[in-house]
Amino acid sequence: MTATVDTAALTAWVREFGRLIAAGRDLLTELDSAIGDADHGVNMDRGMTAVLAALAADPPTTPADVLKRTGMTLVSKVGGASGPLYGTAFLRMAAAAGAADALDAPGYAKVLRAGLDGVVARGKPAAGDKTMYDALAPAVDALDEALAAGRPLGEALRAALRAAEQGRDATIPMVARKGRASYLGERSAGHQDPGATSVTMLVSAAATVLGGD
Amino acid sequence: MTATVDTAALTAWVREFGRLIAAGRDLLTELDSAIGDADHGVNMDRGMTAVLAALAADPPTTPADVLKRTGMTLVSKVGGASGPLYGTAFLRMAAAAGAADALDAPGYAKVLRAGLDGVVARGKPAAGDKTMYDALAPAVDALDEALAAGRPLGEALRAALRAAEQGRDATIPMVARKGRASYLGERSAGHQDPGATSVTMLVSAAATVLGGD
Amino acid sequence: MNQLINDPSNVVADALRGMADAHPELRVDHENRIVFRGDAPVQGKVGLVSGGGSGHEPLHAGFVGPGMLDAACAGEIFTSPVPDQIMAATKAVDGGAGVLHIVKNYTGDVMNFEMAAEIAAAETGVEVVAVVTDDDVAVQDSLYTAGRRGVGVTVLVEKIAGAAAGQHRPLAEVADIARRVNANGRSMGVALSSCTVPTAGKPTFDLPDGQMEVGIGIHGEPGRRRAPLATAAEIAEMLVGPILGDLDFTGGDGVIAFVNGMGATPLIELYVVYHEVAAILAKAGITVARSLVGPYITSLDMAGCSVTLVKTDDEMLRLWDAPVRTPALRWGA
Amino acid sequence: MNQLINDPSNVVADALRGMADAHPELRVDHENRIVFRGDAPVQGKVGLVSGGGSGHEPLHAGFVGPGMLDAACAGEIFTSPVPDQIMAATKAVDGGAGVLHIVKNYTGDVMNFEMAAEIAAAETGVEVVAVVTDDDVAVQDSLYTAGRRGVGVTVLVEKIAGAAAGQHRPLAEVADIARRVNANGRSMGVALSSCTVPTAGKPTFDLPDGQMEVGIGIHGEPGRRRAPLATAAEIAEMLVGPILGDLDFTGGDGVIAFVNGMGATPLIELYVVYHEVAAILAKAGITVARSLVGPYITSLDMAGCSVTLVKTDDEMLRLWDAPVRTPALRWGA
Ligand SMILES: Nc1ncnc2c1ncn2[C@@H]1O[C@H](COP(=O)(O)OP(=O)(O)O)[C@@H](O)[C@H]1O
Ligand SMILES: Nc1ncnc2c1ncn2[C@@H]1O[C@H](COP(=O)(O)OP(=O)(O)O)[C@@H](O)[C@H]1O
Ligand SMILES: [Mg+2]
Ligand SMILES: [Mg+2]
Ligand SMILES: [Mg+2]
Ligand SMILES: [Mg+2]
Repeated sequence: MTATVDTAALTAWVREFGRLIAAGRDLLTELDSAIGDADHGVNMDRGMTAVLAALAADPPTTPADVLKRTGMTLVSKVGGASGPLYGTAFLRMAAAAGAADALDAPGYAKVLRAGLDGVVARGKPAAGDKTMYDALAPAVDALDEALAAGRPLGEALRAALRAAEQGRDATIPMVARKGRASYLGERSAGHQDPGATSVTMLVSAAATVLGGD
Repeated sequence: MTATVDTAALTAWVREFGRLIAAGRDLLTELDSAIGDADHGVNMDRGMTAVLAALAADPPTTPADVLKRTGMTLVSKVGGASGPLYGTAFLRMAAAAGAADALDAPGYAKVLRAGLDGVVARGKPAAGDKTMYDALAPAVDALDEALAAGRPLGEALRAALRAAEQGRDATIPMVARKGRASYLGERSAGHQDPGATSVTMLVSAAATVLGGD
Repeated sequence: MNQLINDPSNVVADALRGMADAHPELRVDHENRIVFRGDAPVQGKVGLVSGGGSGHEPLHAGFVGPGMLDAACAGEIFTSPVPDQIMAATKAVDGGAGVLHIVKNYTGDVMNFEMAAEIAAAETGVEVVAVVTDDDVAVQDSLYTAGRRGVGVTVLVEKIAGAAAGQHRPLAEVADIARRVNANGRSMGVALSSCTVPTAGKPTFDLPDGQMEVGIGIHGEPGRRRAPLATAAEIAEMLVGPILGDLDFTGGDGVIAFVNGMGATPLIELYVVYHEVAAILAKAGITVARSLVGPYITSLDMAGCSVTLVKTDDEMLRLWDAPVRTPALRWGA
Repeated sequence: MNQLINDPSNVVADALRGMADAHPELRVDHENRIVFRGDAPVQGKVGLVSGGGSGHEPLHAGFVGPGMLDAACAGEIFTSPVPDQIMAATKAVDGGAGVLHIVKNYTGDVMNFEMAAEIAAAETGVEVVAVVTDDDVAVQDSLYTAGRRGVGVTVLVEKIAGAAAGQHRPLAEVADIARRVNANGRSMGVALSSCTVPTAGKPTFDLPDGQMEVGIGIHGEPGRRRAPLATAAEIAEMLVGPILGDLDFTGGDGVIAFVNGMGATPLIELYVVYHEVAAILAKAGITVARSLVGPYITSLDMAGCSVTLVKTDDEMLRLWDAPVRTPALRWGA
């Protein structure tokens, strides 16, 4: 039985992501205080608040519409590193969603990988650079793997979440090579990356909202 | 038996004053922090250190010489309100000492009153304005009174010191009308005046050094 | 508080060395702690001498140069300069047209400038006129007190009188204009932190987060009252209200509106305050003819700001606009 | 930390209102948070657009005006502006000769300016060249990292490129000069206190009295290392040493020496530091051709300073000396 991710489901995913960001705003800013400039929570919350308002004001009609408007709003409201990164990710997801009315599980996985590719295209992160990539890449890989092994979407998303969480936690000992944290050199070790933390919320939102098999 | 205050005695007086100022430097600055600008101890200590160095480098030969050089050095080293006030006081004392080789008790009292007049001429303080005047004026009055009553100089100086101390303590509840403390209005009440405190040290130095009847 | 200094007792001397290094167009007399414009004395021009305690930078040395001061005497931190310095400066800038002393109204400053003028008159015959600034409305004026403090208006007096002197006007006229600026100027300030006098080594007063001192001067002294920290809009009201209550600023040729930083307040906050001040003035029907925003008369590392308004006339505005070339105020040159 | 603000989330908008009030010669687009020179676009002149997170005032909006920038885009505090803003500014300042983007090297700034340039190229055909500043020697440069931060040199790039654009030189030439200034510039900074991002409401890091952070940037981030507070002379060594170790500053036409305040450090301390910097340069046989002392690229209410040196040639000096008329940098006009 293939789960169907339609416009409503994607909207719910984005809304749940916004909720997690709002709830985690202070945590994200706190993490960014240690190795960045104390604004990641504020940035993401400003952006997601605008996204939710935009989606509520004028409900989207296709999956691509949800994703494109989320990306455009993030690009024009967030700024900083996370604005172009999340923005590009959602815009690439929208392109991957194409004209479909709904996505099946592999389709959703392809969309998420397109998002990851967007992050890579925009930020050129490599594994171990201590960025959002270190949580998102393992999550996307785990999702593909679980689906390839025939697992249903919900189970696959829970595996993706576990991978994201492990990737996020693995950023703690890393010495940053990208983003502001890289300026700290060795002093960046011992702190969890803010972007890896927020992107884990994105995966978590998917597991919660799209994971009811 | 009339005590004789000669060049050496006056020099000793000024040196003892310098010692008390150095020892009280932090106290004076502390008092000035509460109702002024946190520099009275530093100002007076800078000035008196220069005075002692000048007197040591080239020992004065007459009472007027001690007083004049003390006054000139204070004028050119202290600045602020206390520089012109103490400087003018000592310069007026020098003028009152005239050409005498030594002062008798009434002569010394006249010199001290000339100093008080100098403070009045320069700063126009009135009683109760919460300034050095409120300690120095009662001290000079007490000195005159005790000498008029036939007391020896040492006893008279101890009476003067008690009057200075009472005058100094009496500045605590006063609302300042002169100097920086006046800017605080009612908030100046409850704090002891720094200048009244340092001028009490001047009288104390006299009681210690010139008071051995 | 951490400070960027060497020995606390050498801060003034060290900073003057830095000024000499950074501004070769000035001449610094390190012995007397005087900053001169390089070409002083200017023959036929009234010489302008100001000075005061250090710790208010750029006041006064940062305002030395063509179109403003001829010399600034630097006292110790928050301690007025001594008569020797003032006399030396006075003699050195006299170009035959006399010398104007611009003195902030503090007992120490007034007495030291007074003694210098007395000695200068007796010893040299240089004609000296002193103008005392006293614009701080936080202090009640009275015959029986030390009177109001000289604060923000001093910067504007130095600029405008400097321009008048630059036109080679006679001493009496330059002094008149200086007095007119002062008479038409009012200020009030607020502190959001204390400052630390280097030789004292700790803050002059304790100010907990969430509290502020209203009605401060420029020497780290506490203000007239302590109050809970307010918004920029409320603070602007607290500062501008008493100023407008003390003098009618409507009419004339508008005001110069000056929002000054106390030393540790960043420019972004000063602009936030400026907007609130401008809004209050607009509501009160007062035209802003010119503005100035920045830290120009400071109190070491104190956080806070002051507002100064000067009611102008056409002549004052022309003198304000005249070219000036100093380290801290420069235009048209 | 007490701050002079209204609502923490409105600081940028409020400060832009204050800038508009105080500087009628500028035009402020409040919707897009862009400060323009009043007469933009200037036909036939390359348009200069910069921008970045707010909290660095006067950078960048304080440098808008004849002889420097045509527009500055203000992001949120410490957050780069978004592509929409940058595109709007780019279109509005294009006078037919193309537009130069001056971008400080931070991931966020670089990516947002990049996206803006991509969209501008696709949508409008305005020719855009970006120059990225990266002068901070505290950060090790490497192909595999984000590279060095853009800090103090940005001010000098904006001034010198602005003068070149003012002479109506072609875009490629203006961009070349901007790159030359950056390539010849090196900086390093120290923090004596943290700063407080208004929306965060508390200091970004804890720095006890008697400690400092060496090798900081301009976003309140901790430095490369913490060290016991040192004297101004020692700190000058710590900052100038790595700068001189990274580039040979001898010869040429001397350097521009820039001692910058981080926002809460008073001018008197900056001059103390400047003297120490000048002494080190003299000892190293490096001639100071020009100097700049003051808070020009700040980090909110952080205490501390940075030193920037730029090795100059005759052309750079002539462009540096050219008239400039902006709120924060003004001479000859
Ligand atoms: N080059 C990059 N590639 C991928 N992610 C990056 C890159 N640079 C930064 N990031 C992510 O962005 C996060 C910081 O975002 P944010 O604080 O909003 O922006 P800024 O650093 O501009 O203040 C970091 O924690 C990191 O995960
Ligand atoms: N007009 C005055 N007459 C007499 N004494 C005064 C007057 N003004 C100030 N003082 C004295 O000077 C003291 C302050 O001296 P000081 O702190 O050295 O100078 P400043 O106030 O310039 O910093 C006050 O405590 C007060 O006793
Ligand atoms: Mg950040
Ligand atoms: Mg004092
Ligand atoms: Mg003093
Ligand atoms: Mg940021």
